Amino acid sequence: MNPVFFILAVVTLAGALGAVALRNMVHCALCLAVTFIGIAALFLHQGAQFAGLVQVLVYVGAVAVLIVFAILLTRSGDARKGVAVFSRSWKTGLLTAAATLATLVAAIVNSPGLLREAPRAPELSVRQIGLDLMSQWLLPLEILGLLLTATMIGAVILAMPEKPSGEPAPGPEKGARP
Amino acid sequence: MSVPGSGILKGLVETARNFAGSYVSPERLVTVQYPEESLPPPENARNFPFLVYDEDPDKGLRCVACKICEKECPPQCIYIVAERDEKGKVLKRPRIFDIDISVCMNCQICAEVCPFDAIKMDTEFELSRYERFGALLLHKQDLAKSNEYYRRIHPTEAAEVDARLAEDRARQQAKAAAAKAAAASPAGAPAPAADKTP
Amino acid sequence: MTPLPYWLILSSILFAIGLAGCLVRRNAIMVLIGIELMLNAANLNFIAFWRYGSGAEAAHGIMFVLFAIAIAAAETAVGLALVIALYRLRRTVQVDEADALKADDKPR
Amino acid sequence: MTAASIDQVFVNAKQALLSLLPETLRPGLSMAINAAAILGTFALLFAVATLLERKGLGRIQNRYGPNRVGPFGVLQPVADGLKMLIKEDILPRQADRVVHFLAPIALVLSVLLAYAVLPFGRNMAPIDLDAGVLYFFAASAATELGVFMAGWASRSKYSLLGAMRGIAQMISYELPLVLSTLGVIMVTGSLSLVEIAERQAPPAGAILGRWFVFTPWGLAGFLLFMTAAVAEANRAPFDLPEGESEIIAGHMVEYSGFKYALFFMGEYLGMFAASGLAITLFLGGYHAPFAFLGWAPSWFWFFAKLLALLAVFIWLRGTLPRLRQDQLMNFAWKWLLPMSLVNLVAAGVWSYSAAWTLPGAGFVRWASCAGLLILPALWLSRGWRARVGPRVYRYA
Repeated sequence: MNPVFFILAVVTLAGALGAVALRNMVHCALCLAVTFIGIAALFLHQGAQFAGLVQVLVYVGAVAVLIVFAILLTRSGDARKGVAVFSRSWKTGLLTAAATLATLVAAIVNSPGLLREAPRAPELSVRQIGLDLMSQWLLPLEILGLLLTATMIGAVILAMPEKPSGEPAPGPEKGARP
Repeated sequence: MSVPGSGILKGLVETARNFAGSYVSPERLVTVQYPEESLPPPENARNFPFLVYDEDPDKGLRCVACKICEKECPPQCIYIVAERDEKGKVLKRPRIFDIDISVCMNCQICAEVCPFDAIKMDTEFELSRYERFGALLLHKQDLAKSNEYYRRIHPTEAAEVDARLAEDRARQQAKAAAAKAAAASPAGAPAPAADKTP
Repeated sequence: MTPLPYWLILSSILFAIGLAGCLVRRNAIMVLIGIELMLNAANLNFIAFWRYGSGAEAAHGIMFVLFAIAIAAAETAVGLALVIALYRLRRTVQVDEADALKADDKPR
Repeated sequence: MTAASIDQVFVNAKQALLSLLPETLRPGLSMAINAAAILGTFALLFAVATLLERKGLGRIQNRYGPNRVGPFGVLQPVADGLKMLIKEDILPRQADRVVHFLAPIALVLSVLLAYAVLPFGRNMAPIDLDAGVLYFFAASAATELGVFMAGWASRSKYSLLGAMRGIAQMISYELPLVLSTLGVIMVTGSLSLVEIAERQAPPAGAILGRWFVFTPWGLAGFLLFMTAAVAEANRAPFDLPEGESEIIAGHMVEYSGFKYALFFMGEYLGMFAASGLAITLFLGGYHAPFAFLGWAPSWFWFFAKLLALLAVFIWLRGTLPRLRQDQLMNFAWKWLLPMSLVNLVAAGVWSYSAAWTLPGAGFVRWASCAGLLILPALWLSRGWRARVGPRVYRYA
């Protein structure tokens, strides 16, 4: 096993564990960022340079910051004592996850066909990715553009404060409860 | 309609002119290189009090140890002990006159309440000391400064004070002269009336 | 070079951690974090299979990852908007407290 | 010594140093030398920049600026550095220790990583990455997290507010920043910064270099990029996150001593990195402006341009008043973003009209591109003054 792979895997998994298990949600978000960086480094290790850089740009630069904003906007950042962090049925959840993991690992271990050498390192230039995106993958790209536009509008509408016409309902600032 | 961004360009030109101009014409520079040169304090500047004397630093102090300033001082930084002669009779001059200017808050009340124009506000500001305690506790001999010094730092105010003091002195002399004249001739003389408005 | 099964096991563990986080935590944002982890595990698989597969010259694996990243970003944006809307409506983001089918008038 | 050997003096020195070492260590050591060179050069430049900034601001305000420490104050950065180092490192009691400690490191590290792809001279790019521009933006993406960590971990309302302002601003201005570079990428057809710089070399026989800033879309792109870069570096007039008069120092309020110095350094290094990218993309990289000035070494031109852009940063700081938060956001989303999209169209028109051969085509090309940019700019600016409004001063 390659030591670089091992280190990156440990960092990634430690970050992932922290991201789901820590009490303070801001710590969770920061651990998530560590995981994203670890996965990007794994992509780079695999020779997928473009994907790794996009991973950092999108996940660390945008998604992690978005999550942090959401945590602060919903005031989930200050972990109060006595408020349960885990749900009542956490045993079932853990069991499900463990079962899934066991199934996947069993499937992987029992597939001898997977044990093959990697072909020579691919020489994939950014130019080729761009050309592919503009020829072979053009339709998915256009659909993706449409999806992102729709997402942007949808997210803005969802998060916009509703102004009910009629009776003056409590707005977000006034608060429904003290 | 003005072109968008023209205001930014105007501002940039202005600052560029300042930048270049400060190298070409040194008179644009507004800063004074302080320890080497310093600006004279403005005439109405004031910070800590001092005692005024005429002629002699010890005997000529105008202070009569009446302790009005000591009582009025809000942070109570003035300490006065009057001089006594051998028999214990209080004399009209201070034996101890201390001001702790590390406590003083520069309010000028002492100077305002003094009926003898004996305590005035100084403009000396380079008062840094290395010791933490005591170095800023000024004694009588540190506080005593000549009337000439006072005239130099506050010319207008000092002229007023001098005029007032001269008037008082003249009035007293006239009164004394009148008393003498009255003692000489019991009928009295209306002569001092002319002296009342100098 | 690390054999392929190691990559797959790594991504399986990542997927399981994400799933556990998704099922175990009460906070809706934490559920989203779990989903992100699972998506990243899938991306890791795409890249591993692309690298060890026969068609490494074609950029198919990369393309899958790029599209998955874009869609995951969209999913996060909408998900977090939903969470914020939920918080505005109910003053809570705990998923087990948001159990009414209809926004009732009395605040919880 | 010929001009070419002076040009390559650093490259040759590194090769000579590497040839002394065993073969197996060379790749790692080559990177270490690059990293050390970047760190040394830009730390020195940071020190010089703080001095130049204070001197320049002083002169703009008709003052002397620092002139006490050493002749003409040249040792002032040393004094400042010593002061920062020996200051007490204060940690607020409520603060999150680990995150508070990691924040400046994350910030500086992510800024420093971005330097790896900048070509500082001919053959002097630390890594000639195929996706250099993408790498640059990816590396500097983590600065936002650093700012957030600093603001949140301090547990102070000022730092949290400052951090949230800062992140909102950085996200908003990252879009025009990236979009304004796309024109260059479209025309050169490459994301590699080395190749982009090479494309701007003066063609044989020509006097003027083929800098992209000499084209209408390049000029507009350069201005857009610089505006966004000033905001991205949190410099005046976009220094709301650390607006001294309102929220003291924003996310840096609770920092002191060396950690504060790291934040300060991160800000300046970010400025240098953005300037370096602007130089490479628009100002001809390490090429001399005129062919007859080509005898000067390429790294000289890069750093001369960097200092010139630094002067622009200082000049702007000395001139413009700080924007208000709503003005800042409106400017990013309603002016810069549409303009950078329009600029992309203009770059496309320019690139497709390159084949025109009719007489007068050059003029038509210029005019159409410029018109394509100026008209939307005027249209977007209409009523801007009314919207931003003359400042209404309310006295307490």
